[in-house]
Amino acid sequence: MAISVKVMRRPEVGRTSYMRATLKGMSLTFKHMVNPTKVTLQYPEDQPDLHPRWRGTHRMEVHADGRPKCVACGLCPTVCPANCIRLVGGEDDQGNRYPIVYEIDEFRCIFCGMCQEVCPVEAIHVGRHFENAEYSRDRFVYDLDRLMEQDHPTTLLWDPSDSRSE
Amino acid sequence: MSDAPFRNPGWAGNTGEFDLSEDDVRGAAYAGERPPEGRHPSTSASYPFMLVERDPYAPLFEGRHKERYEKIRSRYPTAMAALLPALNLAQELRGHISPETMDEVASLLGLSSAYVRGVATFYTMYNKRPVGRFLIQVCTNISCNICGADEVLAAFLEHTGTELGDTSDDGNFTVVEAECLAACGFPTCVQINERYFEDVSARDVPNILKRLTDELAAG
Amino acid sequence: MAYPYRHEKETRILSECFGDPSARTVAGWKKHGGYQGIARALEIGRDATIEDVKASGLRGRGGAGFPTGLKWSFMPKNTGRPHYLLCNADESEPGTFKDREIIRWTPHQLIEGCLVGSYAIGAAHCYIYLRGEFFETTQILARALEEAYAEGLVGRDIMGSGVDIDITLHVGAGAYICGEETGLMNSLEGRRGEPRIKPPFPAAVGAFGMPTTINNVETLAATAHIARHGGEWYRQWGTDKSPGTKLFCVSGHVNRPGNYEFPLGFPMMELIEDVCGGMRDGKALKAVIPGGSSVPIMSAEDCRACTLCYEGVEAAGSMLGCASVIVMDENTDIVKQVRRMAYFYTHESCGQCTPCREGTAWATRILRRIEDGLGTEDDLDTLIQISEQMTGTTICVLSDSLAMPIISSIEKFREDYLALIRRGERVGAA
Amino acid sequence: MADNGRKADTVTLTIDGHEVTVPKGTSLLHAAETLGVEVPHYCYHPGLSAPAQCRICLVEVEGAPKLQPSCVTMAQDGQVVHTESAQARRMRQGVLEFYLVNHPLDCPICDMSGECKLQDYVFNEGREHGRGREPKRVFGRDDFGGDVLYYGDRCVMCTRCVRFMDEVARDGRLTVVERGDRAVIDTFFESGLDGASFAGNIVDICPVGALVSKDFLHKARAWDLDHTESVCPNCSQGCNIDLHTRDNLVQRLKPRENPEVNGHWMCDYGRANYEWLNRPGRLEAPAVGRGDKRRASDWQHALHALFERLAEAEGASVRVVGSAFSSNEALDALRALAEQAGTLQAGVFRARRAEDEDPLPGFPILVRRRDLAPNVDGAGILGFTRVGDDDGTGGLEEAADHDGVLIVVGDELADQDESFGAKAGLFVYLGTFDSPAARNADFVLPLTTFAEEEGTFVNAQGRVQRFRQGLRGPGTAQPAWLVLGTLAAALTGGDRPVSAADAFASIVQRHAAFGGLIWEGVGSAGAALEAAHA
Repeated sequence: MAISVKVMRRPEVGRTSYMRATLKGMSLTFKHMVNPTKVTLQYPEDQPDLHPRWRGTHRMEVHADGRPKCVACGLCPTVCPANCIRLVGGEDDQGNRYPIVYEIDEFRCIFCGMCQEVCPVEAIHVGRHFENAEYSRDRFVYDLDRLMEQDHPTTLLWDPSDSRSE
Repeated sequence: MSDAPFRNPGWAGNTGEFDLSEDDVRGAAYAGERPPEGRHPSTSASYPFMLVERDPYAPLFEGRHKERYEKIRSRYPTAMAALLPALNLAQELRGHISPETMDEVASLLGLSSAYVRGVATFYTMYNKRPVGRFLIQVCTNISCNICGADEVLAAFLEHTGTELGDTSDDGNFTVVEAECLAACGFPTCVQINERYFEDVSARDVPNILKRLTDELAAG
Repeated sequence: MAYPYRHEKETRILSECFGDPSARTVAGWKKHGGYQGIARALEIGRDATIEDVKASGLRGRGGAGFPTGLKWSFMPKNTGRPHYLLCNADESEPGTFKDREIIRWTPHQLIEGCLVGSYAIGAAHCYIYLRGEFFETTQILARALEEAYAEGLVGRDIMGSGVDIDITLHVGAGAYICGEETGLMNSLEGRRGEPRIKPPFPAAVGAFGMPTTINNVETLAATAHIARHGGEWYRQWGTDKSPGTKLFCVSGHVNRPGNYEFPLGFPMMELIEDVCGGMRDGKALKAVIPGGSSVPIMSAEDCRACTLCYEGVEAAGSMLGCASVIVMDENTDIVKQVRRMAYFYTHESCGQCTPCREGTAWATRILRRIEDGLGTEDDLDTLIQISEQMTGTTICVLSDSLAMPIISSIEKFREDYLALIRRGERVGAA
Repeated sequence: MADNGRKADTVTLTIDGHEVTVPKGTSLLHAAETLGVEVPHYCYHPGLSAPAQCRICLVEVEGAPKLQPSCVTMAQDGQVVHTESAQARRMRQGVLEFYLVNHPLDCPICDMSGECKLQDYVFNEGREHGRGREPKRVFGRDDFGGDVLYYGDRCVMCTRCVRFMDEVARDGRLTVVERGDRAVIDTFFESGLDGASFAGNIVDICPVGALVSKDFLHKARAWDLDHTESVCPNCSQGCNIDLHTRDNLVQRLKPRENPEVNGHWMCDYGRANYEWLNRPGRLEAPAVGRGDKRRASDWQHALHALFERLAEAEGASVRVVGSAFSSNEALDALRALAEQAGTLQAGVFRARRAEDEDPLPGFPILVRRRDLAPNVDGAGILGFTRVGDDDGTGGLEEAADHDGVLIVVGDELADQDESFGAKAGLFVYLGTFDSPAARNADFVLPLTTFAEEEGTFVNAQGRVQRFRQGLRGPGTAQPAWLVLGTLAAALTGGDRPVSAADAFASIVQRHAAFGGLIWEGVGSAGAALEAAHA
């Protein structure tokens, strides 16, 4: 087989010159000097505007009488790819199934939102919230009470029929 | 049909056109009174009566009733087959089939109590709870219904002052809805205890109730 | 004219003594030729009796119309096991009231029929399964039976022939489904009256596990006459496919409801207009259910040319069933009546098969909703589909029995449904 | 069997386009099963009569006017059956829709979720959306007593439970009450199922979550459980079971079909006794030294030291105490080691005996035996003598005072005191739990339980049955056959067993009763011993 050599044509000077890019960059700089617009968010004084599909800290929905909506079906620990949900089911004296233990390890969580998607009773949600810094690791394991206390807005799930959330 | 103020209610063909008496139609010469116990085993032992006065704690299958039961039993190859007649007999004596009755019948026939319960609840004629002295079953099925059975039922409820299925305060009447009683040509058909009242219309209801209470008073 | 209503066009074979209390005794019945049928049967033998019944072309009067002689011939011979004849007197099909009349006017007619049937199939024991509600009827039959026993007509060595036939009355306790033959057998055995899966058929494994034949009251009563006069005699009435006479139970909006006996093939309109004295209060005919509540409803139009025989009613799009003609006038609320029937079937479903247990209840609830004015047009499609899902999928035909009136009523009276759904108007609810 | 040229009694039919030959009297449902076609069914259960009332197994048979219930329609020559025809599918979809008219959609809180037949069938071929707009009827739940809870709303009225109690347990305590859509399963009012010894099976055969086990209620979800083929360790019947495990704990025992041993059933006694497998506080590492001198060790050092002590003791008199909870492999390895180490005086074991047997009347092969341990018969065949009382105590006086080599395997010595084995020249204790009576042991070695290892038991019918490993052993606990086999091999200079199969092969070699058996041949259904054949 014959060896073929591909000959590359050198681009013309107009394309290789750095002058154009330099001027473009400088023009932006000067534009901001003349007309400064704010790009830095002054967090925490200013709070970011989170997208409706932002997936952050979990929260557990509660019934009007304060019981968790969770029925301990076990689907979220099953579906959880990070295996960060621990659930022990039980039954109260009215015969309602409820979680005796419900813990989410927010450190392990990858915030995929599948727990919310799989929940048959819309009890567990990921939330539009991200500020969950703590001083110790074990504080990142949220128990049931703490999940129920969360009051941030919940995430809007992606709807295939409305893929742009409009 | 006559508009006579008192229309003797309660038997088919009572339209004034016939020369048959109520007894002729009902076969009262045959069926009017309870035959003495222990006639031929094939017959008199096995069909139930609905007595007006019943004792929910009456002894079952003792004395002549034991004889009746034994005659019934002798007509069937298996003890189980005597279950329905035995329950009929128990209901005749006690008025309804209580759990205790089921238990007694079960041990008599060598069946499990649960089985007897399953069978007894399958059939609608076994009263699972006490009923009034007169159990009024109003047929509201199609043939009667198109001829106004709903009004008859409503009239019975109104005149006895009860709710459907409940017993009146004096313990006399329980009104229930019944399925077709096979007297479709004489609507509305009402069965009161064992007796059929046919061609009943809503305005006959007070008469019927009066007749029943009169019978009760007469003993 | 005496009660019950009679009509000069009638051919009275079974109903000859209706209204005549004297025929309730053995002596009275013998005056009308009673007990000659069984006497002749005993004389000519079993096989010849079955042949006679076969020749007569008698079809079961309980609803299905199966040839009786053929049914009898299915019974195995010389098995050494007891055979049973069951007489189905658990008459509970809405619209039907012929068996009760037969028994209470002519109890010996039935007893004789039972003797003929038992003798023909080699049964030493016949059970008459009576409806629990039939108190008077049972007593009349019981007295007649006692008398027949006393006269040696039933029991050991009947009429000196050496044949033993016992007859026992078995009183039911209120369950429509016990009118189904296998349900009846279960009930007789002291079980819940749930129909059994076939095969095995009753002729092989029936009551108490023994070969069994089940016949309707009217069928057995007719065999008493056939045994007396022979098969060909019976064929002088009726049509080729539906020989003989039949009791037609007419109920509903006619002037003279009752049991009328006619040869099969009698025109329906003549029955309604002439025999039954026409529609009550001169109203117009709206619909007829020709065979008890389990058959398709016929519109007034369907009735015009309909003749009352098995094939004639079938041609008109329905079934003769047990010839219980329920006549409805223009003021009838079809939706309500279908709902009432649906409720009946829900109430009487034994609960074994899923399509029947759930389907009947569901259909009732949908019909109830439509009746309450909360229905939609989709509900009609749903009802038809439910009905189709209930047809032919269960052990017995109880769910089919509901499916037929639902489907036919929606087909023929769709306007009534739509008026209720669209405008909340109850057609016919005057 | 001699083939005298007579054709076998079979029929050939076509199901879904595939020809299949089955014995005469096979139902269409079974015939389809042999082809791998599952016809949905609820009321039909192979261990019970078939009432053909669920109506979901209807299939189309060419020539038949209606769809036929495949559970009771017998296969006939030349039949052409369609289980997937449009008509059959439409009808099944219809029946499933009927089931859902009143069935609560409470799968999230239903214990059966994940192994529910209704869920499966509806998922496979149910309608996408229900059409029912009417409120569902509500029955609530009913405590049947025993271990059984009944949720009436979920019931599909297949009556398997009623038929099981009638036909198999012959204890007619369950019945269908009422009729039509009001029908529910119930006992005789308040009498319940208390005292019934096989009632737990109705939970197994319930195709939906209508009958659930109180013991298992809310404990785990079906899809979380691992299933391991095993043998019930609670009596010498050796019912074939599945160990259902999760998080390295046994969650429940379920019977596994074996027509030769337990059919489809198991007793409530066996079913309920599994907590001992989850008991905490196990021995996790070997320890060496008597009494106060005991020190933790590791296997290498402990076995090395033990080997040296055994080699020293050559010719000494040896007494061994085995256990009826040990596998055949362990017991035989124990005996082999004892014979190598010196003169075996006696091999004994103890086991509890119940006062009576408890047979299952409708399946009399299955009996809750008197011996409440799985391998009493195996221990006997392998040369161990039963000692002690019926409550599993006593009988160890000779062993307690033995002055030679004393090896205890698997017996917890619960009734023995601290003086046990004080006079022994060498006392080796292999077990799952430490015991006060093991104070004088020179070696305390941790063992796995049967659920944590592989092996075989011999049941009361003389049947060798294999169990498999369902749990991880604690710490460094090892199977007894491995420990004992390694020591024996070291003493003889032979090959040490590396698997239970090796240990089993050595049993077959050493015991005529096991003649002809191979490990693979024992399979999941077990194999009868030679002696049992004779």
